Amino acid sequence: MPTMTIDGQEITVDRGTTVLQAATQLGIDIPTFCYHPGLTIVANCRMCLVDTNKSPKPLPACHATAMDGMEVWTQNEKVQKVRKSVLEFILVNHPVDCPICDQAGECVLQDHYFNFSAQPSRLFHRKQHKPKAKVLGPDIMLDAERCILCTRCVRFCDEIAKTPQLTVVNRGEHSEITTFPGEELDNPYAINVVDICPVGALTSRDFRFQTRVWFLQTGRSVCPECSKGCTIRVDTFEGVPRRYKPAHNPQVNDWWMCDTGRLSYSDYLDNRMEGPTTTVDGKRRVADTESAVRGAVEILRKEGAGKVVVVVSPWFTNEDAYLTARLLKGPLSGAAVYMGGRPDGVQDDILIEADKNPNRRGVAEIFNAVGVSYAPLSALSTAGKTTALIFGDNHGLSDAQRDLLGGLDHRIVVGAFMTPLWRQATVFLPARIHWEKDGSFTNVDGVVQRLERVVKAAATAKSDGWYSMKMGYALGGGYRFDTPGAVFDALCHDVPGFAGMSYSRLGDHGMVLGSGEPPLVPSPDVATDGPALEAAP
Amino acid sequence: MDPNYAPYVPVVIIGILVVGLAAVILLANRFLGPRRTTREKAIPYESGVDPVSTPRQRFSVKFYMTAMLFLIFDLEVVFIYPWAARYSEFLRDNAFAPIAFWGMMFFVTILSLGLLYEWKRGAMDWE
Amino acid sequence: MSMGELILWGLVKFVCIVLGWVMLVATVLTLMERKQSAAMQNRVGPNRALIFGKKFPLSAFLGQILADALKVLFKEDYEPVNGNKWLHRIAPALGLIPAMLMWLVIPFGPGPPPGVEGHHWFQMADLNVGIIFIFAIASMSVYGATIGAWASNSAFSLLGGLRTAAQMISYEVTLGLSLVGIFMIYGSVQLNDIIWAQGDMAWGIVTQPLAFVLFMVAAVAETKRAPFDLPEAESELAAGYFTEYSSMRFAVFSLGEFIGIVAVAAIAACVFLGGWQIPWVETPLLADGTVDYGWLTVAQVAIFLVKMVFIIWLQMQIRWTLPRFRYDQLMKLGWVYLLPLAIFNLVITALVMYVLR
Amino acid sequence: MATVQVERRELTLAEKLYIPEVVRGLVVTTRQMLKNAFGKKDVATIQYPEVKKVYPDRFRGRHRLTTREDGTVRCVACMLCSTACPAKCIHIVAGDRGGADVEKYPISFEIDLLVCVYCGFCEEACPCDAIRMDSGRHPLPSFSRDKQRIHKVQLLEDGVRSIARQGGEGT
Amino acid sequence: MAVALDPNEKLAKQDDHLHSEYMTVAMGPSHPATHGTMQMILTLDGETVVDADVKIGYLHRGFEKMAEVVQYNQVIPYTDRLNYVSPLCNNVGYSLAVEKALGIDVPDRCKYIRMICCEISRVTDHLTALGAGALELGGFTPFLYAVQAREELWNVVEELTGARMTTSYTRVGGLRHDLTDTFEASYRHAHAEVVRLMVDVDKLLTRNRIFYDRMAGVGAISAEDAVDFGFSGPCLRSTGVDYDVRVAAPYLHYDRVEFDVPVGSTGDNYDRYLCRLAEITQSFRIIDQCFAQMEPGPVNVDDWTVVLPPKEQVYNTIEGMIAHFKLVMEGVKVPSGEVYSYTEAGNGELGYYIVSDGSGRPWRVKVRPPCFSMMQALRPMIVGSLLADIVPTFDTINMIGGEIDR
Amino acid sequence: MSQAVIDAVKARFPEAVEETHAWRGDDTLVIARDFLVDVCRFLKDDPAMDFKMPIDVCGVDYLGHRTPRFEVVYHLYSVTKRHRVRLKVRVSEDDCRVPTVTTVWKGVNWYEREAWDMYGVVFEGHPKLERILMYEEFEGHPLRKDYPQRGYQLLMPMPTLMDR
Repeated sequence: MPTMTIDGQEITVDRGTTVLQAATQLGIDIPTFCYHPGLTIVANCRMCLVDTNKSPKPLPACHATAMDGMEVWTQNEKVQKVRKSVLEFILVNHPVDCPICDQAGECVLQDHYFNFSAQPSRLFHRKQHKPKAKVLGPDIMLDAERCILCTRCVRFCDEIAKTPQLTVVNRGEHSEITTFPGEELDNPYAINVVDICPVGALTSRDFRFQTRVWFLQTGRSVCPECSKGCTIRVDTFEGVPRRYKPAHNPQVNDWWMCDTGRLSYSDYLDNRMEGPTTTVDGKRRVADTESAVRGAVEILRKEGAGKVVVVVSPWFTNEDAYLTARLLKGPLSGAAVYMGGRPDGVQDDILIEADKNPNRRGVAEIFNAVGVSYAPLSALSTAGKTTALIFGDNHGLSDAQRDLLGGLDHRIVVGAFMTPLWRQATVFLPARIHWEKDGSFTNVDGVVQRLERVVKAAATAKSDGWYSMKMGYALGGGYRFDTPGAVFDALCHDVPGFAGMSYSRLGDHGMVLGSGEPPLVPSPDVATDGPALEAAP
Repeated sequence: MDPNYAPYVPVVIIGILVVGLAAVILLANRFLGPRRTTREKAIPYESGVDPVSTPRQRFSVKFYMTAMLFLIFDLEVVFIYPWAARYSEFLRDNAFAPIAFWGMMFFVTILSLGLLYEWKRGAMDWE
Repeated sequence: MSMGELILWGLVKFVCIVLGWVMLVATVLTLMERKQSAAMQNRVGPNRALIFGKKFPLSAFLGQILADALKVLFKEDYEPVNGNKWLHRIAPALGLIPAMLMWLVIPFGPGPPPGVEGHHWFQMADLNVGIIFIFAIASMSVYGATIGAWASNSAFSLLGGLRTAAQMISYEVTLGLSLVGIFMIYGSVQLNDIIWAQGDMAWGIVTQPLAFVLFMVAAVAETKRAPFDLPEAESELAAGYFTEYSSMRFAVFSLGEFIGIVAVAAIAACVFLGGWQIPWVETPLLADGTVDYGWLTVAQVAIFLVKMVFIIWLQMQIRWTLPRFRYDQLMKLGWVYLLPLAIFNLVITALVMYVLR
Repeated sequence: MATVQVERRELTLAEKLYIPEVVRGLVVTTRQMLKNAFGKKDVATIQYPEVKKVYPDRFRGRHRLTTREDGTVRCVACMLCSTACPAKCIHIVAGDRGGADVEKYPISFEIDLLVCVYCGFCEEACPCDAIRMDSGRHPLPSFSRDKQRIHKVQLLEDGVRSIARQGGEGT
Repeated sequence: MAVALDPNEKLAKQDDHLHSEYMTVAMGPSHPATHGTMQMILTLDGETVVDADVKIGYLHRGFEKMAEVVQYNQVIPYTDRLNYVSPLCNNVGYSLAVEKALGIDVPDRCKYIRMICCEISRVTDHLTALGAGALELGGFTPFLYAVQAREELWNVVEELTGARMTTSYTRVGGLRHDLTDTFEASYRHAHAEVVRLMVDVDKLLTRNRIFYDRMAGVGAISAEDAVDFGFSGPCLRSTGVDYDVRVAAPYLHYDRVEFDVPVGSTGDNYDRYLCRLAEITQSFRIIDQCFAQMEPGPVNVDDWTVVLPPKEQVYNTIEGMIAHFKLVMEGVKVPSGEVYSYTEAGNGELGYYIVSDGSGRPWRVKVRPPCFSMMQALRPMIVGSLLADIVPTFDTINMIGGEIDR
Repeated sequence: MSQAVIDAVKARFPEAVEETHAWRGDDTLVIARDFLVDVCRFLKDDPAMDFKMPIDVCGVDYLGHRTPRFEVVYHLYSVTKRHRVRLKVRVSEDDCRVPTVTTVWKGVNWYEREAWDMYGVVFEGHPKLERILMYEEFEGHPLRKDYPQRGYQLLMPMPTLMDR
């Protein structure tokens, strides 16, 4: 257990801890380029050089291990001079590219230069030219001039994606990153190299020139593309999501996410249906939310719960699932419930799961706890039923199933997109999608994570749970919540697996089902009277 | 026609014509100009806000004081005109000249005393 | 003259004098004031209404006058709500009519000399009350402003109307008294006689210099022009009594005002500057004692015009040079300084004449 | 550095009599009038549409975009101008030109002149000498708001070729 | 000071049966006299003001709220619109405040240029106030002469900054430009014009009895009251208190120039008029000395974390480009803390209270507009006087809607 | 420069001063609310202090940065001594009250109204605590950090005096 001093602060660390890690524990920032906590250490950028009493020359903090009695200075004149020199060297051949570089604004090189040097150039000479705008793979572009040769990308492919596709060729100032001959950077995790590239050498072709990063509004969310539920940031510009970025979550995905998930955001941008419709006298009419819900309720009341088929979705947030479970346990008890969702797909042993639905585990947990039994959608039967209440629109319905549903008298569809279901709907209630609602998902490993409302939905679109709540109230099993937080509190109260959770406790990394301490104060009883508030959960 | 009144005939004629002229000008505008009355146009100007009070009320008594002063002095002045117009004739009559002069001096002195009195009483100070 | 002739000449003089002369001068004045003030203030003034194109810059004068007239004619004429509609409508006329009637007795050319019977061709009505008629008519013009102010139902208008009434009646006393010396010296109240007499003796401005100053001050106050423009003091009362007036009604008000200015200038020219008299030039008389209307008459009318324009110019120049008085200062000036001075002038004139008789 | 009492004299008798001071004022205004009417003009008015004020070089007028030697728009859609703009009146959509030296260019470049405050921050923030406000043209009125949203085409209309060196090459 | 009589007391003085009704009139917000939008709800007894309720806020545009969401430098265009008659004073005052928080000092040349800017602005401010004062009293001609003089100076300002009113000239840590080569010549020309025109204005107004009577003894305030109300600038100095920030707490290089502080004695409108007139001369003195003392040199601090690098460096070196990008993207980072920095603007002490949280955007910017203090004294100053006296008093206080309402 | 002021206040009101600093030369005293009026009176009347001129009063909202949430900041100046001081009073959101100092200086009247208008700090005893920059019907306090930057509210029609 060596004890050392960094900038005058004493700290005792485990043997083998690097100086950089020790400094991080003390809250001291040391600038780095090549160091990445998820990758091996190579210490080739020299940015993290610090002055120590153990060596006349400054040592790379990322690589130097802590020694007993070691004294480290991260701010002294020597270190500052070294940093300036390192930056000067790095910038010698760096092109004057910030205006066209997508990285500007989140560029580590910009930050470090500005914070640690900010001095004019002393060198006037011709810069070394290398390939620009070189296509490395289906999703990646390389600008070799901007590269500072930290080799994070090379190490990522070797160590994380396990597909060695990148390497450094040539020597000295002619060095550049490239793919192995005949190879493309096309592994399923390739775009992660863009994230870890400290400069703008590797850029995503998808995000290329879309917007400038400093205009982006960001919010935490969960990738819905498979049941792994990678923690992500949704970056929006002018109210439209422009990219996903993985967020660090040691419980789920560390720093990474797969390309499929990352690029999936664009699937949700088009074909949105945000207006409720009803059918009056056999004709489809645009309606307002209030009357559309009323129409749905009238159908359900007229037909009675026994004649209703309900299709629920593993795309529910936990809150939606809870509210729907309350509906199905209450006013609609007796309805036949089927669980839909997207069919299984590919999987690997890194992050990608076969189940392509984000919250199957959570919905199952909640339905079981509330006492709603359901069958898989493949067992759909409409015998003796007149009405279908379908939540969600990506269920992968077969033609036969669609015909079955089409044969019913009424179809109440809660969906977000222009799908065949929308065309069939007697009553269509527009739903919000994952980045438009507050809530939580439970991933395949039982990690419950928060979704933040990143994008403001059209005023007419409400979450699935809100419709369940409104219908339940209208059908006489009244319950109401004002906020998703209140729903989650009630859910945590009612569902044993969620016990002890709350939005604030979920934090950045989420909690695993069953890991929560029981709440000190029981959550308040759910109000069962009074009108449901307009405030949509 | 009585020659004394003859000069007044043009007065009447022109008076009528002038009134007619004024009427024509004002009426012409009535037919030529647009009429798009809105509430905002119709309310009296009061610095861009709706009027905060009505002007139909008793206004300050000080204005009446001025009016009374005027009444008094204007009448006095009217008395002076005939005298002034004939003054040079009066002066030619040596016997009547002192009466004409001192008589008016007396009148003017009283007038001045009245003015002085008003002044001292503060009828001319606004405060 | 027979009744028919009287009516005929009345019509002719109305057309020539009122329409062709008074209205024209007043209209030209609106532009002249703008041009003159512009020149004083290092501006250019209106020069955009070039009806004959850029080659004739002077056509801007004609164009501007036409444009102004057409503009006011075609503008909306609105009436304030809750105001007294009919009073609001007739008030501008009440302002215009007296101003025009003042011209009845103003001679702008030679007429028959005193004591000689004859028709005065350059005067609309040769009344024996002479200038007293002007005073009588002029004091009526206060009604236009006051009634208009009252009918507007606006606080600012009302204040403006009150100020108008107080100011006009206050200065009327001085106005009347200031000319008494003139009457005494020239022995008449008829302008024609006074002008003839000035040709014999000396001009009014020589014999009555103080009266000239008093008259000018009081007359400017009567016409409500700066520095006596309190009734329409734009910084306090927006536009005073005609705040609520628009289009032609507003124009009629200001037309009346401008005619008033011209009338004041004409009176001052008659009374103090010898009217149509040309210095050192005798007016030749015919055998019957009437004037020989020849080329000299044209010159005399012209010189009258010049004198009048000079007084108008002076009024304008003063109006654009001085700041304005405050209400109490105005009242004080009128009652405490001007009125005693007018009385003083009367007394001195009487005394001097008495001593020198 | 001293504190001095302003000179404040009571009015003299002559000044109290109004007339001399009025005459003094009249002399000033009459002199000015005669000067403007007949002599050397002292008129400050500029007859606008015929005579145009000569704006100084630094005058911040309507924006314009500069071009490169080959005539292409110099802007690379870095959006620093819209970042620096306190009024947020610049809207740029970037695109890939492909192949060229500088592969990024503005597909659309739009300035809402009604929102613009003419502070010149865009010009100052531009790292490419691409947007300038030295057109010497002041913004003109229009009858619709849409016309005040000017686009790349209008911005390039009076665009000049920028000869500023860029990229540190050739030094 | 002019008494603030209780209206009821005033009423009680009159004979009961002769009393007239008070008239209530709204003067403003859209009234010829209220240059700058504000409202006085007046209670009038004939021509006498019995009570006045002064209301401001008609020009409130949320300056302080806006300043909290933009970067430090981006506040500068907003400051143009505070006292829109002397925008350069506001620019300088704001930049000085941020520089105080940053703890940096600008180069000498920058200081002299800023002083020249401030003084030119002060003159334009005073010219406007004087001219508008004449206008309010019906003297349109002196107003236009004063405005013509002001335009001459604005031509100079335009040559220097590129705009007449929305100058946005200073930057945190320096200036947008150095002086132009022809600047001094242009200024000399403008100066001569201003002096020539002001002679005429002086002839038309100062000794004219009508003007004198309207100004002298009207709107007077005692020195004690003026201080208690927080007066500053010419309005305070007209009462005899010689508080001038340029002397009391010299900023820039005001300690290196010689100038006098004109003070009045009675604190009435005429004194305020005379003080402004005298200050114009003093401002020209200061400018002359600045030209004499100024030496060539940089106008910006030599620190790329505060001011943008020169364009040559931005275009051609990656170092300059990065610094430029970082500054434009994130703004000047000001260490967290709070400063109150104050300068002598045209109207008096213009203060900026800036609270920083260490980011590139201010946490709080509070402007202390000089005429805010003066305006709260307007009611006691006009109550008891005549309706027409409001106008010159209101003018010599020189309320500027932009800075009072922010 | 005027450390003397801080010392004098500390000596005179030892329990009133919560905190002091002089960052960038601005001497600052954080005063307990209950002592505010007394301290102000002392600062104005004491001949060695002589802070006769109130410069500025304003509120600051430190939402998310510190508690209590609000600060009311007073800037004072002495014309004779030529020194300045800044007083600060911290108030929480729940108990957002400060005693008025209009009784000490006339000139703080509008500044206190503005601070109330912008931050909702109640100045107890103020003679006329009305909105000053915003219109009377405005809801909320615009300079609070939780008031949105583009918080649109319907502009109410001006009521006339006749209606009142």
